[in-house]
Amino acid sequence: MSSHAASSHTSAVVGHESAHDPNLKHHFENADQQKESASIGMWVFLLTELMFFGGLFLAYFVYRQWYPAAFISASNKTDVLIGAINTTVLICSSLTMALAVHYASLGKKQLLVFFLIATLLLGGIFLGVKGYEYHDKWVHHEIPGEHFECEGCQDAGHAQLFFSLYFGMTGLHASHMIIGFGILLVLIFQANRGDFTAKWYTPVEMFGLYWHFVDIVWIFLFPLLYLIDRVGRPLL
Amino acid sequence: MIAATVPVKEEKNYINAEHGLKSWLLTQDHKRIALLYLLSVTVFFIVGGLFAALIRLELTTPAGDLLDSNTYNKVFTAHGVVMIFFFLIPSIPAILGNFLLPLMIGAKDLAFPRINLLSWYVYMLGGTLGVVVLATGGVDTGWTFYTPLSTTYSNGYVVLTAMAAFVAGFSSILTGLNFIVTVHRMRAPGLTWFRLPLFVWAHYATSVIMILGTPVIAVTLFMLMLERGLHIGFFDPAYGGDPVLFQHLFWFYSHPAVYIMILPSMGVISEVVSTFCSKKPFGYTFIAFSSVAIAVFGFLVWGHHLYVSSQSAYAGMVFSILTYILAIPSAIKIFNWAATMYKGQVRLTAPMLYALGFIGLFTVGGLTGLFLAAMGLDVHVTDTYFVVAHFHYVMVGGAIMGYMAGLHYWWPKITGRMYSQLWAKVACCLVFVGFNLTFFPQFVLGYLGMPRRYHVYPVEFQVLNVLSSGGAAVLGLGYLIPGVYFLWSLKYGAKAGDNPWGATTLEWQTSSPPPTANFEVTPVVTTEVYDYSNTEVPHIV
Amino acid sequence: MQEHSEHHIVPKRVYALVFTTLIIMTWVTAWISTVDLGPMNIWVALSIAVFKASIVVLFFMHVKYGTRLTKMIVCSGILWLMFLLFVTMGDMWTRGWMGVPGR
Amino acid sequence: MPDQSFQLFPEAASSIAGQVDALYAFMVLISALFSLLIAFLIIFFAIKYRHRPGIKPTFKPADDHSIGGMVLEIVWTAIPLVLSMVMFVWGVSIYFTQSRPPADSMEIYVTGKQWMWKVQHMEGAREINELHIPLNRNIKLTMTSEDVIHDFYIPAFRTKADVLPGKYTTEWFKATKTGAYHIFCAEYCGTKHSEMIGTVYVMNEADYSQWLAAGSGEGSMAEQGQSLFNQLGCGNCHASAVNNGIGRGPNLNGLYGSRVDLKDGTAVKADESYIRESVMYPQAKLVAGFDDVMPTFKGLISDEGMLKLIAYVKSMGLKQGAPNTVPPASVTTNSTAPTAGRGAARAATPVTAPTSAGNK
Repeated sequence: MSSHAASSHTSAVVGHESAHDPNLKHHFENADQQKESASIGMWVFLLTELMFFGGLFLAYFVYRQWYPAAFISASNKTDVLIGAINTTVLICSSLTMALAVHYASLGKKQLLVFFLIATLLLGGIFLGVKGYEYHDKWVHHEIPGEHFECEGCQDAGHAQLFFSLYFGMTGLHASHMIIGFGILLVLIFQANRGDFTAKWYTPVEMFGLYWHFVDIVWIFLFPLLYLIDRVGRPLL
Repeated sequence: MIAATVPVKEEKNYINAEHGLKSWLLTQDHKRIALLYLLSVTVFFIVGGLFAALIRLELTTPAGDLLDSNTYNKVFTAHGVVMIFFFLIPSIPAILGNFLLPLMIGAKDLAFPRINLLSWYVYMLGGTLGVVVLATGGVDTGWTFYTPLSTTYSNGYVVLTAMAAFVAGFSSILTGLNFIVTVHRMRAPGLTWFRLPLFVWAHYATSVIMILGTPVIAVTLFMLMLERGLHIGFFDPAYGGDPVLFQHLFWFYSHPAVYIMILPSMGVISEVVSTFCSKKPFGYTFIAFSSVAIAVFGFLVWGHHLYVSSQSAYAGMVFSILTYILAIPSAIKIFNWAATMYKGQVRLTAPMLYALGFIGLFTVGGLTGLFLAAMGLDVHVTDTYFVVAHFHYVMVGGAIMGYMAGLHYWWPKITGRMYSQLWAKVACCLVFVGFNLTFFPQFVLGYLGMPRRYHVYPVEFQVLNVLSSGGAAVLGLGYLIPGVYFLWSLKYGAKAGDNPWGATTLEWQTSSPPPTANFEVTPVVTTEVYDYSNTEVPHIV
Repeated sequence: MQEHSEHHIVPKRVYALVFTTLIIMTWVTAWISTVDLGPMNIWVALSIAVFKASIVVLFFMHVKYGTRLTKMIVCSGILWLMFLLFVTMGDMWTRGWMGVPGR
Repeated sequence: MPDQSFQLFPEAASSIAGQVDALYAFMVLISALFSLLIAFLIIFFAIKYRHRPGIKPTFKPADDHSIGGMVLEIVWTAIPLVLSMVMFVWGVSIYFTQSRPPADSMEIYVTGKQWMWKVQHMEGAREINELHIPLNRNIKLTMTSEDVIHDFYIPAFRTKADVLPGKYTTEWFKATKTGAYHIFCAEYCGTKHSEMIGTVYVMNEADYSQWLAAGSGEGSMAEQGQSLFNQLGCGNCHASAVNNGIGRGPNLNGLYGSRVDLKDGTAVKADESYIRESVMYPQAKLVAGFDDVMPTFKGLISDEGMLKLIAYVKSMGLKQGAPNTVPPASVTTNSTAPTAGRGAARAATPVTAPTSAGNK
């Protein structure tokens, strides 16, 4: 557009009026633009996370379609009660996280810290229970590989694929939980120090999105891994 | 060309704003990060090129006399992995895109400067892992990592190589994420979507592929690593696993990845052709939407790699027809570029020569893609040198020609210096001739039936292979010369003005090299982006 | 284009409602797996999961109150996931349809 | 030895080759026309409209409309679309001719392994890295791999197909010219990929019968399959051509190619892959009306042995020519017989414990 367009540049300088806001990065024009950018960035990141898990889900659907008998009998070896309790725990942590964001937006520091800690604890319980389940599988030689056994499994040869997917999917999920656990610790520290205000609590909000996403993944993993056709079996 | 209303106060620019290694390694300036990428990507280009030289040397004779089979396999694997994951994918987006995107949309920086820097470090980490693999003995799976060869039978460092590609993928995701947010939220006032330069459209489309495709290859490599390293099998036929599932997952990313390489090049060509014809690109909206169409439909054609792999014949048909439909947006671009030249004021500068070279070679690359999309013909030519020739026409004749065009076009902006037009044109011609000599005989070889990845081959294929190797030498020379005159220009090149080519996009309105903050004042856009009515046409030959 | 994300405070009542629904649905899906639904089993389980995920996305993640762009991003994510799942499953489902042995 | 002289175009030696070449010629023509058109346009424009300082450009922004922007866009969208649909239909029609074996095809079995091709003829002849076939007969290859993915490619016949471990793929052709042609492995398969090559010899019918007679000392594939069948004790449960079994397992007579109803309510076609899966993973697809009693034979049968069993099961379906020639008694003396390798050696286990040999 050269000289023509250049001459039409207004000399009104945008972007200095909010220079006193310590949380506004220099390259943004205003706090709104910055917040919007963070939010879009986070959502785009969750998109990549969705596709990341998508590959494992695809493998799951393909093999479940091919080897239904193996998948049913292998899935019946998981403990539904533990799975359901863990799902409940994770949903509770999603609630506490939502409330943490809620109180952050109201600028209530005490409640923010309280709910972040509650989220941390619930996440910790989830990981603990998961660890217990892994241990149980280890004891029963249900880890794929040379020493794999699946006592009483129908079509044990293919059942191994189920357990590969079980560990692949829950392992990837758990690693996301562990990363979230680490970030939560930092957030609790920052919140306690009073870094967040009703005007600026973007990190809490963004972490909330991440935490809910991890919850959603589990919402799918629970029925797919624990609840394949338990017809004729007691609920618990 | 920076207008009188915005005088340049001082000579400070992004290069001399700060000094010292630390100021570069910890920089958050997108322009400096682009230069970090330029440096590291060039190193990988040279490494990948050396492997290519070894391949062509070996293939001058039918017998395996230079390298043994195992080494040859490691060499072509290294060539593929390095060129694709460490050169082609980051080349234009991470260097030119990084440098220009904020400038073109009148922003001070990308939305997340720290993530931008992180992406370079992640890239370097992946690159380091790759170098470790090369240094400790390499890997022989081919860049496609097909199972069960990679998971059970390969004798190289599969896990480490997969890790390198996995890590490099995250760098690509971070770049794509940054671009998307930047284009959505950082545009200058008045810069509406249909005023965006086509380069920006192309990069937006590329970013969509990066963030939606790359995670799938990441999880595929994750499964591959679990299977190879921990025997947690996902694809192993010994347990009823399906190697074809791996191929689906692999190509879900790797076919769109071709568009990660070619779309940014197309963006470059649109800019270069417009500038050197001093004319708005013919069919601006068609070019813009064809980029988006390629990004979306590019995700629906991957199965054309699997016609003979025991994929269902029905699915094969669907993939075939979608592939043909996907060819249309590329054809539209080519016709529009040619039409842009009609009644333009054409100046055959070095970047323009590269751009015209791109159009010619990409046309051939694209058309031969149609051969491979035809199921009955693909059965004969897939996995032969026909495929090798085809994708080199697209990636070298297309992506790298576009990269060279862009580098020559924006070099004055990036460095503030001019290079020798004469030498640049000589190099461009060498590249064009050398390239065709290298890869055209491979179409013939492929139809004759020479399979790819062959270390030794029947004697009747020798003549064509020797031609190809000879061409590769010319091509190599063509790529060396720019290295020399670019370096020369840094010290001795004439000072380039702010807008040496007579271009209209925003990056040419700031000084060369631009200041750290890009613009003294945030530009406000009031007209179309390609409005040449008030631009002088400098005569450069 | 530039919609402003008005600072929307979601009432706590909504959170409580969503939470209760999630918990109930969790136990419903566990129970329904013991009912003989034949091949519908997986689809019922998935439908419940999709419903649960939707309310988390809409209310806990505030998409219901978000910008049009956020909604577009969410939709495109789902679309691309469907590309991956259904196109690949399409291969598996159509094996043997065209009378080509092994394909 | 295949022809070693320099060529620019491959020999066409199969019934499909001409069709593939015709499509190729068509596409080369279209591509050449388009490439030349584009090349001509950009060179012509670059010269005609070269920038001349001082001379005012003739172009006005409105010109893009005067040459009919929208019309042009539609034209150059529509023409390539139509042409590409022609290519699509043509390509698909060749593909189906190329990949659907005619019913009267002569069957040959191929096993790929790093890095050789092992060929088994129905009549019993076996060869490595060579394939002898009669002229003008439809030949169907049923192929599998012992390790990684390979690809059986004969350029002169314009056909190839991937060869996968754990399943069967097919390829068919009718050779139309006697001579020797290359076999290549076209899917990268490891260190000696480029040495996994062979030669296909197309012979006159007479020469072929002569060649076949010389190499089938071990009996036909079905006969060899039958002795393996007995050795493994399959007949203890399964009814077969020579044995009524005890009905614990499904009757195998006429099984091949039939529809099998499964316990879970679905049905499958009994093809090679199904038979293989039923032996290796007996529980994966339980037949309706039978109990889950058959043990797996995974690791007990080699891939070549599996092909023999399949040949035997297939032969049971045929109205005539079912090989009843080998009496069950001959099994015991047959321990060194052609199944060979680890498969046969380890096959002893289920034979000595016949009660555990269940069925499916």
